[in-house]
Amino acid sequence: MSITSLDDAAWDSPWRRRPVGEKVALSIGLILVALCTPAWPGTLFVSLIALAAILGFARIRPRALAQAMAAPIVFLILGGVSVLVSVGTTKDPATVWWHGGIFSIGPVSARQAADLVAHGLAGTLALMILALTTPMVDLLTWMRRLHVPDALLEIANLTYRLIFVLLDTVFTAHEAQKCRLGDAPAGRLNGYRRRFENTAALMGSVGVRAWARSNRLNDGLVNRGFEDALVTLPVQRSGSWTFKLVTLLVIAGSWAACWPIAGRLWR
Amino acid sequence: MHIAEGILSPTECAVWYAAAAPFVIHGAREVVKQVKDHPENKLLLATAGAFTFVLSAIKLPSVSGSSSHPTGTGVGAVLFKPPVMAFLGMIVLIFQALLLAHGGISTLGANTFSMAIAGPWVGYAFYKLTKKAGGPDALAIFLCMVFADFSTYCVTSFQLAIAFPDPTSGIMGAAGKFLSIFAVTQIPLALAEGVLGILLFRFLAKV
Amino acid sequence: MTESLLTTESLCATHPGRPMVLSEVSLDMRRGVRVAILGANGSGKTTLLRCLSGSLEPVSGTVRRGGTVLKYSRKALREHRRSVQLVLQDPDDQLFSADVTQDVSFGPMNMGLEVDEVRSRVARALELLGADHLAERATHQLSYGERKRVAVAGAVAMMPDLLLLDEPTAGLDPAGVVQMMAALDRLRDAGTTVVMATHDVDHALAWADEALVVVDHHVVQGPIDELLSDESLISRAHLELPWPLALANRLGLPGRPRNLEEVVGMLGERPAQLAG
Amino acid sequence: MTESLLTTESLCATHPGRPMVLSEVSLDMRRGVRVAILGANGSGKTTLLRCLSGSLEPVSGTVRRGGTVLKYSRKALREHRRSVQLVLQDPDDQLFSADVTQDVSFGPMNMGLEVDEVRSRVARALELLGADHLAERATHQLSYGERKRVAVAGAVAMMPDLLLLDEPTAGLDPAGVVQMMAALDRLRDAGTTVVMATHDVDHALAWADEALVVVDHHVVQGPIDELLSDESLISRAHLELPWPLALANRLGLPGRPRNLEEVVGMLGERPAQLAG
Repeated sequence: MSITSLDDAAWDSPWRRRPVGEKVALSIGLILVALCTPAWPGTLFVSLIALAAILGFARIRPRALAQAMAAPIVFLILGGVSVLVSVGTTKDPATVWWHGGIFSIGPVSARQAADLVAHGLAGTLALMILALTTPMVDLLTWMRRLHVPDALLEIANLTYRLIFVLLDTVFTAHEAQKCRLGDAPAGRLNGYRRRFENTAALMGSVGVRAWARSNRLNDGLVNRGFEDALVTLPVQRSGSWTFKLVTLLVIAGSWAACWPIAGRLWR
Repeated sequence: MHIAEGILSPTECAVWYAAAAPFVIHGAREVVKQVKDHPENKLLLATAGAFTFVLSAIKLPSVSGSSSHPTGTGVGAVLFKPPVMAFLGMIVLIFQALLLAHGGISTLGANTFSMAIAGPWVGYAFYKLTKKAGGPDALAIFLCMVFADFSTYCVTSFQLAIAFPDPTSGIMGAAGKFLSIFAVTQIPLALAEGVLGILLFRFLAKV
Repeated sequence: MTESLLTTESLCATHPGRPMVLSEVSLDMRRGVRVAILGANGSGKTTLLRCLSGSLEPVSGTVRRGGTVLKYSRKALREHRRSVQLVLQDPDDQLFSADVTQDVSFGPMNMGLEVDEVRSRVARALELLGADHLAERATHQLSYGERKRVAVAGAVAMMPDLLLLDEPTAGLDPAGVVQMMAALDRLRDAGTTVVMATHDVDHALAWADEALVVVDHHVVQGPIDELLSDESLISRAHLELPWPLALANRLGLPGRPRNLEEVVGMLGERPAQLAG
Repeated sequence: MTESLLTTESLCATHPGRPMVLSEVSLDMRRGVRVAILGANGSGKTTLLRCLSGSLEPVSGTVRRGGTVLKYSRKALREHRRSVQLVLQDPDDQLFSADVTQDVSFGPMNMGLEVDEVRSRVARALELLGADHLAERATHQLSYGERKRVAVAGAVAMMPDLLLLDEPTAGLDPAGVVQMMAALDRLRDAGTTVVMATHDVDHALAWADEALVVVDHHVVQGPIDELLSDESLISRAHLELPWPLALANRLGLPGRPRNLEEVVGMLGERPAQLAG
């Protein structure tokens, strides 16, 4: 996955023009459902709704979603496996399905593992509704309403802008190093020692340039009239009552629907 | 290594948010104070945040071929002090969650606690202790980076263990499992970052 | 003679800890007169622009805007920047927001204008720069040429009388240069006086009315075709003759053509002499 | 026909998550032939250079060096980079070390050469680039033009057969361009084949033997004066005619002058026709 593919999707998303608040409500609401309801069937409902919202309504390319989900899925599998396999001497081998040495797999550990994977998958999918449709800058501008101090939001906004400037620097400088065999120097263990030095030189030079750039950007902004605040236009987006209503119904409905199937509303 | 969205229970999410909150608020206050007197610090702090984020795009050299990326909280702790790192670290974690699907929002409290609070404080403590004991700078930096990484990884493992205690050996058994399964990537990472820290500071001293 | 917007008298300037960059510079920028500041890299073009924009305080001498001497208090500088805007060479040194509209809105918002007024200024500035289609885009997705035009739009949105541009065409490809020059023409029609620092003598000759050549810490001001024909000045300034003037020199043409059209016109008129 | 150093066949290339940048590109770079890669910003010049240098793996098609197909294993790339070197546009992306000598030695040191050999290569590379007087300087004290030449020296010290330069003259003032072009001539005399990507058609025409024009994701290869006279190709590629060719076109001269001298020569010869 390219490091900017989620961001690219967010900027090009057809939902970009929706009010940020609506998207936050849907995404966070579904995360709450995924967290609070029993794994069966709550997380299934959330996953399906999130998939429908992302791929169906927000028309995000399936590829972008697949790329976004790859890393969390690896984490969930690793986590799931470590939960599934229990360690220690079992008191009663009859209660486990399989055991070998100090390892065993039983109904409790299996349920835990399934919970972990199901909650994780549903939660991440729900979060992706926001991540794939809302550029960071929109979210941060919206957060002014939450009375987060402006200075903090300005720092976050500058961070966001600078991430892309620095990423460009890192990729280009790394490529330049590779051209001169920086990643494959001669020597023992594929030039392990020099590779370390080269990586440190890369990080160091990017760091030094980042620092110089922050000074230049500060000068540039002072020149534009920056004294103590970086005020910009508020985001103006017209909301939709239908969207708000559907969000409410979907969240309440999926939560309530757990009752007849699982017999409870809490996990 | 961040805990993915959704896998901690609501109670745990709330507890870790509550645990992280005082540190983050303290850090945020510190930041607001710093930029009030010196608006140019906004750019500097943003650059530090962006740099920490971008570091995770640099692949560390490794013998095994597994890919690992530096966390950089140790450097940040030395340069900006742990309180500021608590705030910057949380910003970076939000960005990682939304731009890389790495971590999450409900687990933000837990991840902030491990990466932006425990890591920098422990690393910084090792840095200060080594300096106080008259140890060389290189050793102080090395220990700071190694233990910033290492403590983050230990705290995360315990957070997962509390959430998913082992049916037979309990929380400690589960912690052992998580510690060992992630050790493959995390211990070499911590050591690599320590070495890198020395080389980095040596590089910066020359420039 | 049209109204003076900005003048300097015996300006000496440098950066902290450096030898003097500019010495005894006196110049005059008048409304509607297109000025090209020409000089080699490192000659002091950018230092001069910084003095004019107020971001660098001269060691001695004065900058006057419309007759009043520029002071360096916060308030006076704020006033100065409303009418004199500087755009730096590297757009990444001044674009701070990831959102184009937000970035361009900074200047007008900072001036304390109403939100509606800001919106209309942003739209107008982007339109003048031929960048209205970029309003909703991410800064980091733009090409270098697009970022350059957005950076200029950020200054234009403040509606300055005088716009100072540092190397506006550097790094642009031919199409990018054409777009930038067209935008500068629209700005001129809209009443903004544009001054640019550049080492691209061909474009400068085709565009500007006057030149300020920065040479040996001093500045020579005059009509651009005259200064750029002065071979000794050009060589001292480490520049080169623009090709139309170099060709005219070599062929012994008496005029000072500024571009392809004028060269063609002259050669068409004077073929007999060439036969010699 | 001289020996082929690098060829591509039906090369298609792009960056992750982007539409195709280059499609079905077949080209041939021969020893001693100066090639200019021409195209607008964003047309894919840099992508092409990245494929040729091995740092970007094409989606399909092949790159061949001296007849053998380039593989993307670490070992094969190491071999490739010993004979093909790429220098990127911004020298700051290339320079990692505090001082010039140390930086230029980066490549030879990574090659695992003896210290004495490294020393002599560094000295030789700096000399070829006309930068021997900079050997002891700190990289951050250099001017932009000096940094650009030191960056090229870093690649030259690896003694490649083929040197790929991305926009070597961009951002340089006239004096800097003259120094860079003189250095490229010395490199050619020393047996290095140089290829440069540029959008500066005037300099390209004066310097190169062949052109590769990147247009609509494809590449057209041919003699540079021929391709740059092709108005339809130039307009599709969003470039502009170099002034000597534009002038010759307008005056109806039959030849293809490459620089001021040739234009003067032609006009001197053919004054009669102009009279009509």
